[in-house]
Amino acid sequence: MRGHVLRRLPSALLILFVASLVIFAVLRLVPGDPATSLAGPDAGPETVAAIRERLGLDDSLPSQYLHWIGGLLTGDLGPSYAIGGQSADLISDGLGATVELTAAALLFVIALGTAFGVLGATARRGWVRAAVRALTTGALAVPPFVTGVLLVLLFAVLLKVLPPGGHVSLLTAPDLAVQYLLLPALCLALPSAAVLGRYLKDGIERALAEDYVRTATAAGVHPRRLLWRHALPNALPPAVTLLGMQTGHLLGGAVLVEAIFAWPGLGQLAEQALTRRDYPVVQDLLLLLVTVFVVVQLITDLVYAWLDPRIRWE
Amino acid sequence: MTELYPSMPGRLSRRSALRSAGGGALLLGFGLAGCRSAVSETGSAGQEGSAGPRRGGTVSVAINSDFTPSLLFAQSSQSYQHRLIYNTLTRYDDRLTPHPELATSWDYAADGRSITLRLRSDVTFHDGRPFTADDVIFAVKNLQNPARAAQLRSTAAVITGFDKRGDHELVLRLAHRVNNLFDLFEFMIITDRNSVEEALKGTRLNGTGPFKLTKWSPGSGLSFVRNDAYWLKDRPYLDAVEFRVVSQADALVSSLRTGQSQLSFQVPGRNLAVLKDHPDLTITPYDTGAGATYLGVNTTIAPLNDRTVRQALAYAVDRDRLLAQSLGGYGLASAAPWPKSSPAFTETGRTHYTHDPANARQLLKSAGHTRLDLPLLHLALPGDTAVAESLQYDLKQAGVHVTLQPTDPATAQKNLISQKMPALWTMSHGFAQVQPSTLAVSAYPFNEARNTSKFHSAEYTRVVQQAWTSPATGAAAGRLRQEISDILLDEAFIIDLVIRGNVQIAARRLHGVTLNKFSYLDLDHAYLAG
Amino acid sequence: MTASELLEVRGLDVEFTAPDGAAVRAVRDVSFTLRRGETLAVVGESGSGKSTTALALARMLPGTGRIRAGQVLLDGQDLATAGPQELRQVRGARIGMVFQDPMTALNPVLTAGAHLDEALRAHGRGRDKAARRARAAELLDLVGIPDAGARLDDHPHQFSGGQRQRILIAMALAGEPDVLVADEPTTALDATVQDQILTLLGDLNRRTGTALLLITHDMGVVARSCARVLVMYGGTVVEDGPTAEVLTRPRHPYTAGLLAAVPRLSAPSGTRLTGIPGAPPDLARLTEGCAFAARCALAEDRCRTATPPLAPTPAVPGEESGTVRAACWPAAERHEPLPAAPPPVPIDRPRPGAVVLTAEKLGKTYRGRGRRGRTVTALDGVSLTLAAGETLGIVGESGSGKSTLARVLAHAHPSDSGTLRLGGRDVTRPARRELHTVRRSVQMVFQDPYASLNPRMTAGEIIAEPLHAFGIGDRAGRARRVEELLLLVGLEPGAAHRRPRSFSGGQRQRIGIARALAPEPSVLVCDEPVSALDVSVQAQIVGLLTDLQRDLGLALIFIAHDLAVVRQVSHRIAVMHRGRIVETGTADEVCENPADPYTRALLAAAPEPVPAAHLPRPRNTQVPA
Amino acid sequence: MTATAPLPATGKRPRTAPRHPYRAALASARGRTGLVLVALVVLAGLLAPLLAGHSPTDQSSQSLAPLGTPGHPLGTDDLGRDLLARLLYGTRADLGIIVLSVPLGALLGCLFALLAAVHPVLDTAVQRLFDLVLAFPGLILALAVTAILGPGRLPVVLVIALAEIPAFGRLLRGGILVEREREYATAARVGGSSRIRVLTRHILPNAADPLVVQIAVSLTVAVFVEGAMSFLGVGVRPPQPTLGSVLSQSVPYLSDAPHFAAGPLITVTALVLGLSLIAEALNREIRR
Repeated sequence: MRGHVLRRLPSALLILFVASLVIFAVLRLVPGDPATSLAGPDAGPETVAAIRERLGLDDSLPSQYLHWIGGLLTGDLGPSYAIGGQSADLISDGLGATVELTAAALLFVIALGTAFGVLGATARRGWVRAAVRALTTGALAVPPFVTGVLLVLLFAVLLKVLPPGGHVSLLTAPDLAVQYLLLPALCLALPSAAVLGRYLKDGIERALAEDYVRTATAAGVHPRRLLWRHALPNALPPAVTLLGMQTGHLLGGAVLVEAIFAWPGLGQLAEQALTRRDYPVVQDLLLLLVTVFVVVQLITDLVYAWLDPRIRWE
Repeated sequence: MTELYPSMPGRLSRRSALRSAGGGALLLGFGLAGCRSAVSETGSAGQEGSAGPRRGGTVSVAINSDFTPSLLFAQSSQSYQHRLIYNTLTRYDDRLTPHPELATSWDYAADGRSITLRLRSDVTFHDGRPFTADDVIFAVKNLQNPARAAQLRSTAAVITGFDKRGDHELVLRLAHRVNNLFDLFEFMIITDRNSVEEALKGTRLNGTGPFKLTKWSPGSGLSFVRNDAYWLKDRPYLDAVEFRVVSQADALVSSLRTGQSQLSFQVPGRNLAVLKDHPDLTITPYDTGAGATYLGVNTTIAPLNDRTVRQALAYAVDRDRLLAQSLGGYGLASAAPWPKSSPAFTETGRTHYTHDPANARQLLKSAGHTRLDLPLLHLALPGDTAVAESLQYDLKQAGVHVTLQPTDPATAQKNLISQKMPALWTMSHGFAQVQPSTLAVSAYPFNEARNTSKFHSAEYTRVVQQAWTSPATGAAAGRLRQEISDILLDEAFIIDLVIRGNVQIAARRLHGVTLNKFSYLDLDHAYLAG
Repeated sequence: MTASELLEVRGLDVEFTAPDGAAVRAVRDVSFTLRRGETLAVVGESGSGKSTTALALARMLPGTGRIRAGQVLLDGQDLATAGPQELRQVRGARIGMVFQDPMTALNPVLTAGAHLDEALRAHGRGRDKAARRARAAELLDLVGIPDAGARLDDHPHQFSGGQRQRILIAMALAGEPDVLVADEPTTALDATVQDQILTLLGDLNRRTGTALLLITHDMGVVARSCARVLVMYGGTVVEDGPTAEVLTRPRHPYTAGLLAAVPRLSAPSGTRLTGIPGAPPDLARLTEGCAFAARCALAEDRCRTATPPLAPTPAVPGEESGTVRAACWPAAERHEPLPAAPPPVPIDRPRPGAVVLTAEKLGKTYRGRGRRGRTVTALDGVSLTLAAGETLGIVGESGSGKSTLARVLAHAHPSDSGTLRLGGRDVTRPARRELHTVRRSVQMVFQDPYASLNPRMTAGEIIAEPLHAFGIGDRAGRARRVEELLLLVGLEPGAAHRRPRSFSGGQRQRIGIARALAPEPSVLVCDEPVSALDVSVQAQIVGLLTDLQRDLGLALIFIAHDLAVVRQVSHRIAVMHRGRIVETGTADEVCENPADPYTRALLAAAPEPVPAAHLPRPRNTQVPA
Repeated sequence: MTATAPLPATGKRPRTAPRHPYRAALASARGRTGLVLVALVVLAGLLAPLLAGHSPTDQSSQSLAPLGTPGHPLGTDDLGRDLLARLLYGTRADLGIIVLSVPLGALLGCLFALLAAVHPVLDTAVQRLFDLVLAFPGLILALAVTAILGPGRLPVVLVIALAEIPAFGRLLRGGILVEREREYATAARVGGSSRIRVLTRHILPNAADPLVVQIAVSLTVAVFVEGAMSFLGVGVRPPQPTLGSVLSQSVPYLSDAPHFAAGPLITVTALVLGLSLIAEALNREIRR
């Protein structure tokens, strides 16, 4: 396992390096200017010049890049231009909320996806399969910004059982935090759950057609065990890879969902920072997300190997 | 962030029982059924009592964008916390008559070249340091710094000398007479001069205001608690105030509908319809006007350099429909920038241009055009897009075919202040709600020296300068205001569409909320009825 | 029904729904009985319905399969109508099943122990996990897995193919069933391993008294393992009787034809087998009448109009009457054995000419994937020569390196060491241009006619591909050549426009041969060209290759694992083992007087279709056909 | 060698050549239902100019007219535009976007996969490239791309295509790795075909099956992305309607005027359902 991690390290670092270049370049290509957005709508040129001077935006691009990377290597993520405070503080504040949201969404994805997949593949009753199909289709067809508003209308406005948005840290008040977490996590999870459900359904159907399931059936194994013990474990490894991909989507999708549920996470921070051209925050944040993705990929590989004994022994 | 949720009242009502049941069903597996609910009652009150003012309670304010410390000294879209943490020297009433705040009284010199301010002596900052004239001197000098990006810098820059007479009396000497000094006093927050850099980073905001900032959670909100040593006796009533960042309009509405927030000024007009009939909420439009939606015209681009063409555009737009459909009916359709409360407001000015496509076509024809193709820049936000679409349709009826250019705010801002706007754009401007002269010296679109429309006219410059440096009241002032209005309407480089007032949505139990002219939230006298 | 009759199948009809919605009767009116402790073989070719019959017993039919009519009585309980709960109690506990492919029949993510544990707990065998584990170890030991206790925690991929089949057998035995249904249990295995597995099954039958129902296509396996045999064709039972009797004196022309088509190890080199002409029937299109009628030399009019019932046949000399039943109108009236098939005909083939291909000390290692980079030596100093018009047979079991050798000879893969000469030129590592000419003279026929033809191209395109690659002819010329080649391999020219899917296995292999012949090679490397084909078809393809060699003067490399086929077609044989050639010699010499112990083991393990005890020396015998 | 396959082995029925799997898939019940749904949506889009009684951008003072209003069967939106016209033209716009972007993404993905097949070093490089694309949060990317290119169809098409590149690329790369070990590929090499020819004529057509299924899936994703981009204000240039933009405009009125959102929601659902049915049918036939 350590060997695997070590082997992947150089290419992971390469990705991060290229990503940092791309992020830096793209941000400079985007029109707009941190100084003008910071100056406010009625500022004159002298105000803008003063701000540019203060932020070091008149330095050459390579020197700005090196300054950023140098800072990162020494653990200094730099100050936020526009939002206020240090980039590191902003990101660590948002990271907690986003990790809570993504993790909860991931749980939903796994739970709902498995339910969709298993029911879709094995349910005998036609209406159950139809319901699963309706749910998965709906989850993919209705965009999160509509799902989110509908969920809020239903659970917060009509039933008044859950808050419409906002965030309480799991660390300070877990009981309340969970109530804030439910709707956004569900909203974020639905499309991915539908994708996972389809994938698992397909995998389970495939696995159930395999010879080894016939072997087990011939041994008199109960259909329930055929599903959970024989078919599902074989459908899982590829689903884990998919889940790894979906984690990226969840982090990306957070931009929308966080806005709808007033969730103070990285998605909101990213959007805010990008809107104000807060270069250090956007740069740090995007690089962080790329890092997370790379790490998730690595974890996915390890979990895959753990789930599939054939990989372990190769 | 600890106190963003009000706690659950003790007695189990039918509704809360229902909620526990529903919530419990939903929380299945979390083992939380029967625990505290995160669904708040409408505003949590202190003790039971009558409908009169009373102490206690927490008010949650929903804001659509977070506090930006670096813009502490500029007017940004979010200045609500300014008057909670800080005070200003004076405060206007609706008729633009200043009233004492930290300044108890003032005297203008006869030539208008200096003013003597007498300050309250019983004021301390949150850290206990007494407030003195030095703090005022610092505040003025601070705004003179271009890096602060203060819109009223030009007015602050007129103050050239400070004569301190003891700790609580101060004479400000002016380079020349200006008539919007009290705009500055309304605008300028008095901050602790020792911690201004920390304030700009958002780490420490030390003021003299009724509430102390206990925590700023970027992206999430601000928490304030009552300043027990506030100079206004027995005020404020409220124990605490929460600012909750809810950037998305629909989420903002939901937050209010569910009682999670009790106060907001930032619900877009289109979203207000759902709140209109809500039993627990009251909607209060302020007709003082905090800003106006306008159609900007780049006067250097042919054929828009022709005033007639610009006037045709002003006739082509249907302000009433725009108001009704894109802004939910909250505001005042007006061709002039002035809100009803402005001394410059006239009904003839407001209705100078009304929807008249035939006239618009006629004017275009007279200028030698039957069809124009022009770009129109707007912010890529839902409300702004709706306005732009509405304008596009109206202009098309007059033969002006515009291509929309949805643009992200940062790029738009850069184009705006670096004079790089395309032929047409639509945005909002402020500063028409105070002294009319302030508009032309502080609001960039109207600036006589340098504006986005690249409009120059010696006449405009002369009138503006004259209006700014002459007394604020009297017949001459009225005449100058009229002249400014006439020029603005006639030249039509900024075509005003709708004056947007602040629309306050508040819980029915919340009373005594006011805003100053720069949308600083004043909760000195606010209370939650029983 | 007597007490000893364990399983009785009456009038079993199984139907599938084809993708186009048509009903396909895969099994029609099958009846047989199985007594306690009996061994019964069901033999037939692809599509005969034998596997479907086996699966239908425990209602394990896949997909759209369903029992349309008939009964499956297990001690009087009709499984054809049993509910899911009852079936679960029967599966594993009363009927144990072993399937063909041990590579896919075990769950890759479960350990051997977990497999057995599942089977045990399904029937409440063993009080707790520990008890079941102990029993699992016992079972593994019983089926002959060494160090059984320690290997419980290994996963399937850590076992060899034979060991996996043993695990499957252990699983089937876990529920202590009364009958073991083994569906082609040894088809995927090497001959020596097959021998061990068959021995194991026989031992188990004797020791535990478990009845054995063995499904196979291999007459040799039948002869070796079962007392009674059921021959199936086109979904029906065509013949049923004691193995010794059926294999020596078949009543049904199909059985006779099948036996005649099986290559005998004892048949000398250079003889020709008679295959059954035609191809097995399309089940979806079967009408009334004997399914075999279209291919039967003895068919009469009634055979084509009325389905013959399975009825006792009159006794023939040397046999007591009524032991054999056959579904054949003429057989019911015949009192003597079927007319003798001609003995294997020696072919007149030209003497081998000059040496065209020489290999010296070829070596090839594959680097295993993964971090250890385990290397596998596939070829270890292999030397051989091949003359024009000569056939060199190469035999060996899986992993012996024979397929690698074929690929190296045909320049599909380069060798790591050694030299390869073609007509005296060194072509070990040819340059790009040279490789082209080398490839033109050395072509290859592949084992799997399903996998070696691009499913997206028509037969014509496939055959024309080498012509195109070597720049032979223009468009019209190529089309003519394709037509010629199709005729040469015995296909209609019209076949050019069809895709591989619409051909039968034998036809596909003919296309593969036509493709290989397209650039007019001098050497043809055939890698297991017949091992994926049914016996009756196998004989046709072998015959075709022999004919082509004679007519075109080809030098042939004929690779196979079946010694009998190799002996028949080859001038000389090379035996491969672990990447080396352990023995070479003329075909007859290697088979009659093997020098290497490995060759002897191979010969000993090859099952003969007719037990030696029942059969005089083949050369003198009238082999029935 | 023998029939363990449930059905009598295919290929023994010379009476009719087996149909191409794609055609068989589309002829199955599932495939046919899917096809009908997709065809309905496509027809609605294609025939928008004929079916819509109004221009999708014509406004009136009649805001938020309910369903069944004379002249406006689906009602009007907040700016008084005919919702039927906006729905039809929106569908048309979406179709225009997805039929451009998904094939573009597929094409680029396949080109990269082919590049990867050439040499192991290129393979590694291409894989890392895919990782890089996947690692960027899509919507942030969408904001950046649109900010650079300006508003319009182009950035939407590019963002979707970019997002689809790794999906197709990885799929084809995997397929090529599997297929090139198949015997027919070896046979083609032995038969003298050049590397390029083996790759393009033999391996590619066989590795392409999963791509066809992926196209159906990706079309769904494309509609999804278009919606999200519209919501973020970086979609197609207004006032041109798209399904996503009509939907995001309807959000403020979800509780008061749900019919505003209903049209696009039903259309998108029909499209997604249709495509997923087709994908499933294809999957079944290809695996057969």
